[in-house]
Amino acid sequence: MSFAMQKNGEVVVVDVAGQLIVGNRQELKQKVLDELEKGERKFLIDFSQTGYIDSSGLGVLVSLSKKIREQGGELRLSNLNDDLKTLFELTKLDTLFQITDTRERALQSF
Amino acid sequence: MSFAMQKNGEVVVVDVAGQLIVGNRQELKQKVLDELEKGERKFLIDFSQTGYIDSSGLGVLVSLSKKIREQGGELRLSNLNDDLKTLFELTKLDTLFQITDTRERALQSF
Amino acid sequence: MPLLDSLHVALELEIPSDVRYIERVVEVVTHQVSRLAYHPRQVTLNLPVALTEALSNAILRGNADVTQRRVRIRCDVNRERVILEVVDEGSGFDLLACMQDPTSPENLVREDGRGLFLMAHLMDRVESFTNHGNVVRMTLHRHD
Amino acid sequence: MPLLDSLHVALELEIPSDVRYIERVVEVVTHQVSRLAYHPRQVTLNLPVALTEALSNAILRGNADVTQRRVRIRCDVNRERVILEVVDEGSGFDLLACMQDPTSPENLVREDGRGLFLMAHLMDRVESFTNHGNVVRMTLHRHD
Ligand SMILES: Nc1ncnc2c1ncn2[C@@H]1O[C@H](COP(=O)(O)OP(=O)(O)O)[C@@H](O)[C@H]1O
Ligand SMILES: Nc1ncnc2c1ncn2[C@@H]1O[C@H](COP(=O)(O)OP(=O)(O)O)[C@@H](O)[C@H]1O
Repeated sequence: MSFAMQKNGEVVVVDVAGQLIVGNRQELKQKVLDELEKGERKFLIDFSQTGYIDSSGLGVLVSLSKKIREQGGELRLSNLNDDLKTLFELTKLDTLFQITDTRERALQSF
Repeated sequence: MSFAMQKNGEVVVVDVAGQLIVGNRQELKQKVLDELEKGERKFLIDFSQTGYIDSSGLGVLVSLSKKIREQGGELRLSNLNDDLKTLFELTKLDTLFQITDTRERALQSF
Repeated sequence: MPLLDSLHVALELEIPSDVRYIERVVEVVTHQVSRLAYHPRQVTLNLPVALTEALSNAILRGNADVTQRRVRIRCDVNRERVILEVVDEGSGFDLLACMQDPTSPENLVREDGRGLFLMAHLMDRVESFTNHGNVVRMTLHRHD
Repeated sequence: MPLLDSLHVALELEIPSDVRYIERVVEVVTHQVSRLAYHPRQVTLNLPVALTEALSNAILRGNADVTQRRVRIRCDVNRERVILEVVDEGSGFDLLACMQDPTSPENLVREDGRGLFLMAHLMDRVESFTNHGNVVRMTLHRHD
């Protein structure tokens, strides 16, 4: 698992490769918070390379979205596969996040 | 598993792909005996694509070698991997068969 | 396929209380289940997520994140169903009392409290009892 | 690797007396063993050949090739050793009395009689006894 970050225009794009679970969620949280601290405000987390996400992975996304919003920023998610969509629907988190099918569309939507 | 046959000069070459075991040894036996019946006398069985061989597979080789010799013919074996070599050594069948490392050398040796 | 229909695999393993083991345990278990031709989604969603939840609760709650305490995992699988058991050294807990509804408006924005809910929704059955430790048992029926 | 060191897998399956099942049973069993990092040669030579012998004897000798009679297979494997049991519906046989030396000059050219010999040489231990059927039990210790 790894969290690769890159800047696309004004948007910080994070690729979650592998699982996002209790063992590594803290790493994702810290990386994003560091960018927020540096002044970044637009974030896209892309799940095209993601395996499964557990409740603490979901929890980190909730917490990040709150913190980013508190700083006047925005968090969007893209490329959820069917398994991940099910997970967001089960937990109703699909109502909390701005979820976009493709990365391109997400980038344009900011 | 399959037994592909082809003619190389005067030699009938049989490729044993997969396992040579109780469930399919009869097929190999019949194919070779059919060729012997038709007048073929030089046979090379090549094991480069073979997995494992059980005692009844070994038994078929012994039986074929006897039948071919009775007709004044010759049977050679080639391309035994380390596992198969061990099997022939354990059973001392390496002393009964003419075993050659490569197919080319086996073909030249007839 | 009569051969797979008769197949029964029971697996046991044990890890220290360290969340970094979770992924490998999940891989070992889901691999077994996938060999019995369960639905791909059961192998990539239901089982890994539910098992991850049970393992992280066992490690962080039951064993209070004390590395030396062990977590035992049992998986019993045939073509009908898979039964997973996760055993920690804690004194147990009341599953129903601890389960919350993370989809209620007040809980939706909380960071925690979704573990038991996901286990209950992704598996056909979840039980908790004590038997030489605190056992969480989850059952999932195979579909193609 | 502590995770694999604690892993214990027990597998059971059952087939009709038909030699065409042998290869698939061997695949199911050796796959399990290979996941526990046994030596490649144990996975590609010792186990498949010994198991094939035990299965074909169970089918052809013990069950006299009567399809309806069942052969049960048990595999119990951890990082130390694998124990294979093949159970047929026959009345059993005397392993030592039936074992011949196929390497003797008079036996070398025989077509049969190498099965038990191979089992004995490829496994660390072979036993035969009756317990709800005729059981052949073979043990192999892991090496890297
Ligand atoms: N194995 C366990 N041992 C003790 N308590 C547990 C265990 N699993 C769950 N619990 C209790 O159930 C509560 C709810 O668990 P869960 O739904 O996974 O949410 P979270 O772990 O995020 O709080 C936990 O906070 C804990 O009090
Ligand atoms: N499962 C079994 N049930 C009854 N008899 C058996 C069984 N396995 C082996 N035997 C006896 O042992 C003998 C020797 O077996 P083996 O060494 O495999 O050679 P082969 O099967 O080629 O004769 C068999 O011929 C049979 O009489």
